[in-house]
Amino acid sequence: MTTPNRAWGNLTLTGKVIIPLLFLLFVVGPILTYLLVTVVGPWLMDLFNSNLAIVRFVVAIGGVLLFSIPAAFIIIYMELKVIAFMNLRIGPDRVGPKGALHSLVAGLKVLTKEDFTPTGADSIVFTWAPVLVFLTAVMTFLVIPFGPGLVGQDLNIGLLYMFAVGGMSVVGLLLAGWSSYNKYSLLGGLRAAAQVVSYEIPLTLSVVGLILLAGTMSLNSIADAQAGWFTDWYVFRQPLGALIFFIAATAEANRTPFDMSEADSEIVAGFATEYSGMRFGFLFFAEYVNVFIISALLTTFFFGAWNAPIDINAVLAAFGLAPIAVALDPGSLGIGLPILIGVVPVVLTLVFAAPFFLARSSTPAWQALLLGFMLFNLVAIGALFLLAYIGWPWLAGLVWFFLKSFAFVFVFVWMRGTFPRVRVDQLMGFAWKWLLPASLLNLFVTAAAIIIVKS
Amino acid sequence: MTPNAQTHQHPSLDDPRIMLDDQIGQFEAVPPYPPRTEREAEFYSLRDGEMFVNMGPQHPSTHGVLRVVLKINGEQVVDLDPVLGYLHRGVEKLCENSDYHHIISQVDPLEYVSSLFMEWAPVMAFEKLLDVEVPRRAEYIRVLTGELLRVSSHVLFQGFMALDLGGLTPILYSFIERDEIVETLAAITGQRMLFNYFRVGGVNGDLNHEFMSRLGDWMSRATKQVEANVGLLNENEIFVRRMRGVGVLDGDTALRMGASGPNLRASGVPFDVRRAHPYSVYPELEFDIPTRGAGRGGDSLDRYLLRQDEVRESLRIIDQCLHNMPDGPITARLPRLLRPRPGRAWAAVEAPRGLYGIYAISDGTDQPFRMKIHDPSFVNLQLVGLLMKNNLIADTMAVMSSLDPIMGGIDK
Amino acid sequence: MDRSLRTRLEARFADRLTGPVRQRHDATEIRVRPADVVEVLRALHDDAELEFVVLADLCGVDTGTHMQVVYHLWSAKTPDWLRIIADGMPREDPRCPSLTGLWPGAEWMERETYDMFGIIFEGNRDLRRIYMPPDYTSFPLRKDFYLADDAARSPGGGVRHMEQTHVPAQATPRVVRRTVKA
Amino acid sequence: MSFIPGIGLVRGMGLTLRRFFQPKATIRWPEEKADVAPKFRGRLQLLYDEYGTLKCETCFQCAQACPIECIDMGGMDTKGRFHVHWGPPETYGERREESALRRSGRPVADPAYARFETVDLAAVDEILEAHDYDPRDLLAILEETQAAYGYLPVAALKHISRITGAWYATIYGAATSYRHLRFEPPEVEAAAPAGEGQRSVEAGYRSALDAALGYASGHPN
Repeated sequence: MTTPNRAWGNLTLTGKVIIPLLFLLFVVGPILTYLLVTVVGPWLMDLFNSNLAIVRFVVAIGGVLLFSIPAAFIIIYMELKVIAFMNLRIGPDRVGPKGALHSLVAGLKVLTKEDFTPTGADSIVFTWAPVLVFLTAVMTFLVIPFGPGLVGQDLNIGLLYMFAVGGMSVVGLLLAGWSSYNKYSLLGGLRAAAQVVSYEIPLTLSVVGLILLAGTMSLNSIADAQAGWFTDWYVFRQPLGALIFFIAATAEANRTPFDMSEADSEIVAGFATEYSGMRFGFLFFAEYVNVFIISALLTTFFFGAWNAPIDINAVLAAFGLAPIAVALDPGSLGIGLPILIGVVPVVLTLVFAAPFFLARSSTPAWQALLLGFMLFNLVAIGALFLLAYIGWPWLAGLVWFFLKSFAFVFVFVWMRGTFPRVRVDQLMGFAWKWLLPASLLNLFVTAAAIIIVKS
Repeated sequence: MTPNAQTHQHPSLDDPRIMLDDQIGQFEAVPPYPPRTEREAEFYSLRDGEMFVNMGPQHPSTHGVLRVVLKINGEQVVDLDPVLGYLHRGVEKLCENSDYHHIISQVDPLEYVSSLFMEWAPVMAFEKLLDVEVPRRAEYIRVLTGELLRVSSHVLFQGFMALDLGGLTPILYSFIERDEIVETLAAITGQRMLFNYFRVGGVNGDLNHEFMSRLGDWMSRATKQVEANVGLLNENEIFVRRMRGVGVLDGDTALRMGASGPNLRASGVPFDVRRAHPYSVYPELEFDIPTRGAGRGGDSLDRYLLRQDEVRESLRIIDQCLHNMPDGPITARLPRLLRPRPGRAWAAVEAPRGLYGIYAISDGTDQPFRMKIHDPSFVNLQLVGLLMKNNLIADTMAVMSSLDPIMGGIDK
Repeated sequence: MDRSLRTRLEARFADRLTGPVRQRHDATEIRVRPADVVEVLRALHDDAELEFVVLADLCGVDTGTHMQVVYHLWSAKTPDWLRIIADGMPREDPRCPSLTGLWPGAEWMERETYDMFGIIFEGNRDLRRIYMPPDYTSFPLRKDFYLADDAARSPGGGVRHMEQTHVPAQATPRVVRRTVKA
Repeated sequence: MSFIPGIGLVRGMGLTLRRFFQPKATIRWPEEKADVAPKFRGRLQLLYDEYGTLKCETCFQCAQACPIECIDMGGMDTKGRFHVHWGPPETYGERREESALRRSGRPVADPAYARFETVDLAAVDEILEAHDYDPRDLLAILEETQAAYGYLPVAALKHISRITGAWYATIYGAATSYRHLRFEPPEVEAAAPAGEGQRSVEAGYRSALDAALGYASGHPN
């Protein structure tokens, strides 16, 4: 029995884990880092620099995948909570504050459930169909401009790409419905196919007028074209197009009142009837990612994308003020910076605490100070945010984009809380008899107007 | 192990090889025995392009454990075959083996959303067997609580109707209304769902302060609240378009099919037991029998709207009951063990779903010799075979829930 | 009690009635032979003076010695319920003509009566069991169907098993389960 | 429905938006408990008195009133014998197995039912008729019944209860309080090894009580 052996034996379990980790950290880590920096690093950087487009694409894909899950979680929570409130219920309130972690826990639950393949199902297709549905939903994120410069790939045919990829999801739904070996699933898949194919046409035609106006199919350029006041948004130039797009997109995403393919009171859960576990989770996530996508598209096409509704610089100019331009460089303050950091919180805390202390003599000093500190934090966060908003246009764009998108998500959830669903023949009749002529009319009027204005 | 090796193990259930074609066929709706009747043989033979779909017994919208085998061609329902019995408890046999007081609790869960009516008809039948005069105050209390429950039942129907058509919200509003009514009733009956309140010769408890205050509270805003809630549906184009012209039933057919209640009145036949064969104190009360769809036949929307008219009439009746409520005893004087002399009695009341009747035969003992329960939902459900044919699958929901079946009563 | 209904019924169906017209409370009761049921009910339905258009109920009764089928009708012309009892069917082979030609809605009520009593309604084209499973062989509401704890009432000794030994001829078609391939 | 298409939809959405801001109806169980009506009678609970003993007197009324016969009464009678007099002594599991057997179509010979085997009730009917079905002659009826059968069969007691209208509890109470009435045939009672244990326990208690009270030997009776 050697000394190291005995020492090892005396260690607790935690020690036995930590000691090798320390070894890795202090011995292997530096060596690897050195090798990475000296040998692999330059080679890697060369590779990245020479293939910048691919790297950008991969990063965008990764970001999009990472973003889609929390977006779906937020929308699921929002749906539960908003519909509950409209039903005069409270909704989820057990996990997290006000039940905010409910959808996260539900996601974990879906992960841990048994992944069941029914007897008679075509197991390969059955397994891959949800993946296809989810991927088509996520891939659409790639061309959505979240803010100035915040776009995965600025394709010049972004709009076409969007509809092409979005239309592919129907293949996934059809496969899911067919492979389940269930009649409800089959009916659901067929309904989804009929519905999505029918509504694809008015959906695409409704934005052709917009393309004529903008003269481009790049989503980024469409967003840029709507800069300025909110009157510049395309919804005011294409109101009919916006309405058609809204309705057709609702049907495209299988949302109430057009959720025929998963009409629970008729065909149980449609194409998702036989799914369980994470495969169901994929279908479920894809549905909510689709909700976000149609909201984002509505925002991008018709509601000014990431542009603020008010052109603040124009307002300032009207009052004879210079446009705000913040070029704050903390380094220029020199020794003032640490002093500022040290002094400002204390002074502001005291300033905010003073009214509480003075207004009511019964308030203890520590309570007043606590309140003051909290107020100071609020103000400081607000000020920092304001600085960032003014200083970084991409952040401002992101904020506006998400505000508008989630407003539309709210509208979709609101509709789900209010409407019953339409019948399948009424749904198809509506698409072919009303939406298609209306979108053609919209296209015609837009083209005529452009010719009249140009000539 | 070679493929030909003899193994004496049972094949694992996960083994995909045990899936034979024959076993796949077991998932079909076709029963595993030869047809018993002409009609069954006709139904279970498929033509080209048709297939069976089992709707139920576990299905989100069959109002309980009803199984309907649909024969569909694409989205169109060609024919259908309702299969009952999943909730059969043998209530009639139980009643034959319980004494007259026990029966009240036996029949209570038949129509579990309007259980007071389920007690009313047996109690009336036994009163006829015993030749008992029920005190007027008891009769007024019966009418008052009954009409309250009718409102709750109809309001709940509207919610379920919307739920079956995909609307999530109205059902919750309905349940809030129902909850208030049921809490009000719980103040005098003690229970919220199966009240077990009527007794042979009277009722179990007198009106109390809590009941009256809750009822006054509710009545003061009932009309407004109910109207506001149905506003979500009545004016909704999607809802109206799905209901109009679906499942048209003309009055003569409805009578021939034995339908009763709102389903019959929505076809233009003003048959309401409260007026057609008055019982209790209904002759003294003023109310109308609303009808719709006379001449053209009633569709699902008529059946839906008629129940709203009935809610208004019920509110009128409740109001009159509160104004005319006489003083006096609430039960007749009766021995604890009832032993009517041999005889037969038939009593029928107008339950929210239609004519609910009891045919009781006494043989002189403390238990009825035979007690037949005639449940309105059972007869009304027959109409689905008539109304759903050649409609879309989506319309089956609009039709079935407009008939408002309650499986507890259908399966007895 | 509607005395005029009694005289009208006696005048109209004098030769069909097998017993006196009885009246108690708000019900008038007549008894007919099972063979005459359809004829009598059709007359009651079609006669302009009677017009019993509502079939309120159809039920079976096992009196212990024979079977009955009881119909309750309603008419706007009289304040009484009308009860028609088709009496005197043998318990071994109870048969009664079906009413589905007159009231198609009687179909399920007849199915229920058949299911519970084994009364065969001739002419009902869908006379299957409605509540009990298809391979069930006895009729639960018959008086010779014993309940488990019914020892004190049963005339014979001990507890009987619930399925009865006697089944009327052709009452239940034999159910053959399809065998699964081994 | 108005003439402007879609106005109903918009008004419906207005209603749901208004509801969105209204107070909610949910009761957060278990933090908040809903009010229970004062007349609520859904609770089934045996009550205890202030000394911690059960208030139940085994009066059989609940068992007799139970519509689905789920209440069984078991207990010691005044003669120290274990009797179950309403419902067979069984657990739910046994009941299920036994009924499954019964449904299988085979006749079941269950010893639990031995006590409840039916007897020819003609004798009881005669006795009852002689007494004009009057429950006030209960003792005479019981004595004559015992004379007719040699003991008091349960089926006979139930029949007496059913015909005269007297509570089963009354009849059972009367039958147990008189020493000359018995529930088993005399030969069974004489043999009864089951009763021995009970009696010896009782005898032990009695002798201890006698010793405490200062009696010399045995009970005065």
